[in-house]
Amino acid sequence: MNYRSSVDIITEWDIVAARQLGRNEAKKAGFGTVDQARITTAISELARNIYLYAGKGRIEIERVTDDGMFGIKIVASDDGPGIQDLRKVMEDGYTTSGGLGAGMPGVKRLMDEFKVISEPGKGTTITATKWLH
Amino acid sequence: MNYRSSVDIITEWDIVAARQLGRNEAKKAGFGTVDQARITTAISELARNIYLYAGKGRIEIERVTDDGMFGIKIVASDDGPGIQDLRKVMEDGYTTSGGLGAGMPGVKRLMDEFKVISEPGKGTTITATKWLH
Amino acid sequence: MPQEVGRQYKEIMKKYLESHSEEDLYVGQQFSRRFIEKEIAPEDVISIHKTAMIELHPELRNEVWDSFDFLIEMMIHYGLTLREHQSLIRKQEAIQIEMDVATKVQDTILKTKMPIVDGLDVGLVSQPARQMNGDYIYFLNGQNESSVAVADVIGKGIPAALCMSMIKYGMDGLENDNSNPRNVLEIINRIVEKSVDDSMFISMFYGKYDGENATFSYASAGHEPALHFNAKTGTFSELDAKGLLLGVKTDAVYEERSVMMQDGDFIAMMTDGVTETRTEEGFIEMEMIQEILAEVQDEPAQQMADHIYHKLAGLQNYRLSDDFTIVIFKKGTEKV
Amino acid sequence: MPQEVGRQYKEIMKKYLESHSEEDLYVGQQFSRRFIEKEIAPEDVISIHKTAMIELHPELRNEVWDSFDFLIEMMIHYGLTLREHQSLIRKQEAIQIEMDVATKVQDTILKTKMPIVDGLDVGLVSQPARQMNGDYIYFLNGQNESSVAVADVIGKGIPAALCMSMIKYGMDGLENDNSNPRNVLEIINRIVEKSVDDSMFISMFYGKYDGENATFSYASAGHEPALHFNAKTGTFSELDAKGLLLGVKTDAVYEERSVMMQDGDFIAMMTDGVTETRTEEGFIEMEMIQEILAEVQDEPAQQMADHIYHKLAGLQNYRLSDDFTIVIFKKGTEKV
Ligand SMILES: [Mn+2]
Ligand SMILES: [Mn+2]
Ligand SMILES: [Mn+2]
Ligand SMILES: [Mn+2]
Repeated sequence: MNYRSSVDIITEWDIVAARQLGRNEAKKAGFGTVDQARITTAISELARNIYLYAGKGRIEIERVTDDGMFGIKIVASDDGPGIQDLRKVMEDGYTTSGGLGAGMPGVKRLMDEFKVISEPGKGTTITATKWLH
Repeated sequence: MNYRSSVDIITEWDIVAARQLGRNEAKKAGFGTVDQARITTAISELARNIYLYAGKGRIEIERVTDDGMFGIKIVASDDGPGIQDLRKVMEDGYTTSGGLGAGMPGVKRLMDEFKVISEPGKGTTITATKWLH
Repeated sequence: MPQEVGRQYKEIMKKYLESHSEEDLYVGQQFSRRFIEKEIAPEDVISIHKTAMIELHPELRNEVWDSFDFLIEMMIHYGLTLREHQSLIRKQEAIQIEMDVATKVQDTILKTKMPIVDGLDVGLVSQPARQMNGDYIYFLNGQNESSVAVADVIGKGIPAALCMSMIKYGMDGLENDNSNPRNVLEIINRIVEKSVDDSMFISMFYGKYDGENATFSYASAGHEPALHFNAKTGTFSELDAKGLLLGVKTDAVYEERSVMMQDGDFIAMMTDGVTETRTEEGFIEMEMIQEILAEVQDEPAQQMADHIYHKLAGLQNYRLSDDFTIVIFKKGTEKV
Repeated sequence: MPQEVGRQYKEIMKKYLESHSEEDLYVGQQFSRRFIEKEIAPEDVISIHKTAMIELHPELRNEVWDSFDFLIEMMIHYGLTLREHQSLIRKQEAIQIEMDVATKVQDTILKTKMPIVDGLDVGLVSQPARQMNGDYIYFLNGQNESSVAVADVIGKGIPAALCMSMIKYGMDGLENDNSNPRNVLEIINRIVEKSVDDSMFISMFYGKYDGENATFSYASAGHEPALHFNAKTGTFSELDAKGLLLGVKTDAVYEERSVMMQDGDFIAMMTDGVTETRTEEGFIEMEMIQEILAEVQDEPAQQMADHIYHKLAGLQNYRLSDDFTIVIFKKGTEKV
């Protein structure tokens, strides 16, 4: 049975709440200060994207185990416009200068695993996991 | 009349002596901690290149003024083999992974002005200046 | 460094040191991102941090201030790498612009004219998977006959583009008496072998429809077989012929075969981007392509090509893993 | 993060905090460079620093430790940018490899054969300023006649390379009866205008030597004039003809002129990389080129071309600012 908790993202303050939840969970899970900051930053980016581009959505945080490994999984979901050109959004350089902030490649680098499911008009679900080494 | 002092580069310890001289001069000239560190690093790179690739040479440090501006000039000279392909040495990425360390583009970025004169077989003279802003 | 930046940094950190709130960290991090945009180096951040601490806690021991100086020294090379990054990004953007121009030039250079031959209906779809198309189609039109080369350049990007322009001009230079499929492949093979480096190969199918006697003759340089649909029996047969990829061996020889076309018959030539359509369940079967084509056997050739493209691209959510090209030659039911 | 790294960091910093010596900073900075090679992020460096300080000075106030946590948060985006940099460098390397292949392909595609005509001695030097040559030479050999196209593509890199392959295949396709200079330029102009985007132009000089009557006829598409050396009088005259750059206007017309060649005469055709040689004193004068050529008027054409290249490239320390191309047609003193 996995522990799971979530924050709805509606206002900018919810970004802070999601960060706080993520940092607490990361700390409880045993991550060091730097990894806590990385996980929190990843959540921050995902929540900000929801706030800026989808209007509203949700950040869920789960503890996960796999084959003896222990980690934290972030699920960011929204019913927003979806990502038009996924290939472009995943490109380096494309997002850092623009509005998407550190953007998807950044979140991918901060975490160990990363997956996007997006359909134009139907919203986006991003899953990212970090393992305790 | 310009104040001028120099260090001959023969052993690795001379790199440290050149750094020390550069840092002192930069401090006396009124540069802040970060710029002192940048000037020192530029000297360090130039001295290291002399030590590693020319065998021996000299670092001179001058105080300079120009049109009301005040600054510090580094002159690194050697009678070594010279630079075969100057264009390549000035390219980003080329030097950072190899033996030349931060290399020429790094020194250029640490300082405000930068000039190389090099002839294969006849040695190299590099001049780099940083202005007090 | 504007003093204002230092003042704001101090205020944010002061609040954080008092309250330890996540909000301050969020604000601080958003602030740090603006630092990067303004090309403030990491060693500058340490210096700003040190100054703020001196103002907030002047009572701290000297070791703290000295340790920050040490840290500044450690960060100088990080700062350099960052500035190198910014210059590399600008370089990358310049290359992108060049590639865009090259694509446009290539498109104009490589454009080919669809044939108009009595009694032959032609359809074509060619969709690149990425920016530059590595599949290449060339039509050659004679009196009462029409030929097409369907090629797939193995290798990508700029070298592949140069390679295709070479094929195009090679074809342009063909004399009329050399236009039989086996001759064409032999000539183009020699050109490619001479000009191209060993890592680049080209597969090509060359088909020629002769309106006089309704015969389709063809040769293949290691290319996907074509499909011949027999309207009378409602069955498909594969058209394949022996031959090495272009560019492997100077004196390669190519088998030439031919087939008669009846009214309503069609021949579909394609690249492996069509036959190797990959769905979540794996590669599709050749039978599937046949079924899709059979569904629209009575449509004009262009509609048939469009139909199979949308069917197969749809299976991959329109995210092609390889360039997709299909050419359909269909013998009209009415002799014009 | 291996603990060993933290231990070493602590030792170096400890020494520095005790002695404040430059040596420790030097050692520390060399150490920090290895951090970057090992892809240790700047936020990791702050964390290593904090840990070292805790071990060295556990008595320090909590504000110090909290301030490091704040600093770690500020460094996260710096760390990200750095990792992006490393991936960009790998991408750049892949592009470089592609460019190398493209250059090789281009060299093979564009190679042209020096003419062998009785009584005509030909010399050629063509040196690129950067990786890809934007000057282009094409020889066309008929019976007892020999032609050369000397072109300069305005525009660089990949689009220019595609452009040259287009000229080459355009020339290959010329019919014999169209090989007069003005016809050649008109045909190539139409090809270029059709295929090329408005930002790309080509200047071209086309010269044809007819061995039958020792006549050199020529036309120019906005190109540098050629030089004709009259051996009898020992003087030079410029060969120029009216005509627009290629690719400007579909129906451009080109003036054709001709000149008789006597034994010992030579004609030098070149690109602006020769005439616009820039030294520290500014551009050289046309007279200088004439003087250099006159010095070696009795040498074979190839030696003449080599000589002027070494003279002019030497003036620039062999760092060419533009592609350098010269072709010399020299009428032999002995009729073979
Ligand atoms: Mn391909
Ligand atoms: Mn393919
Ligand atoms: Mn040019
Ligand atoms: Mn030029």
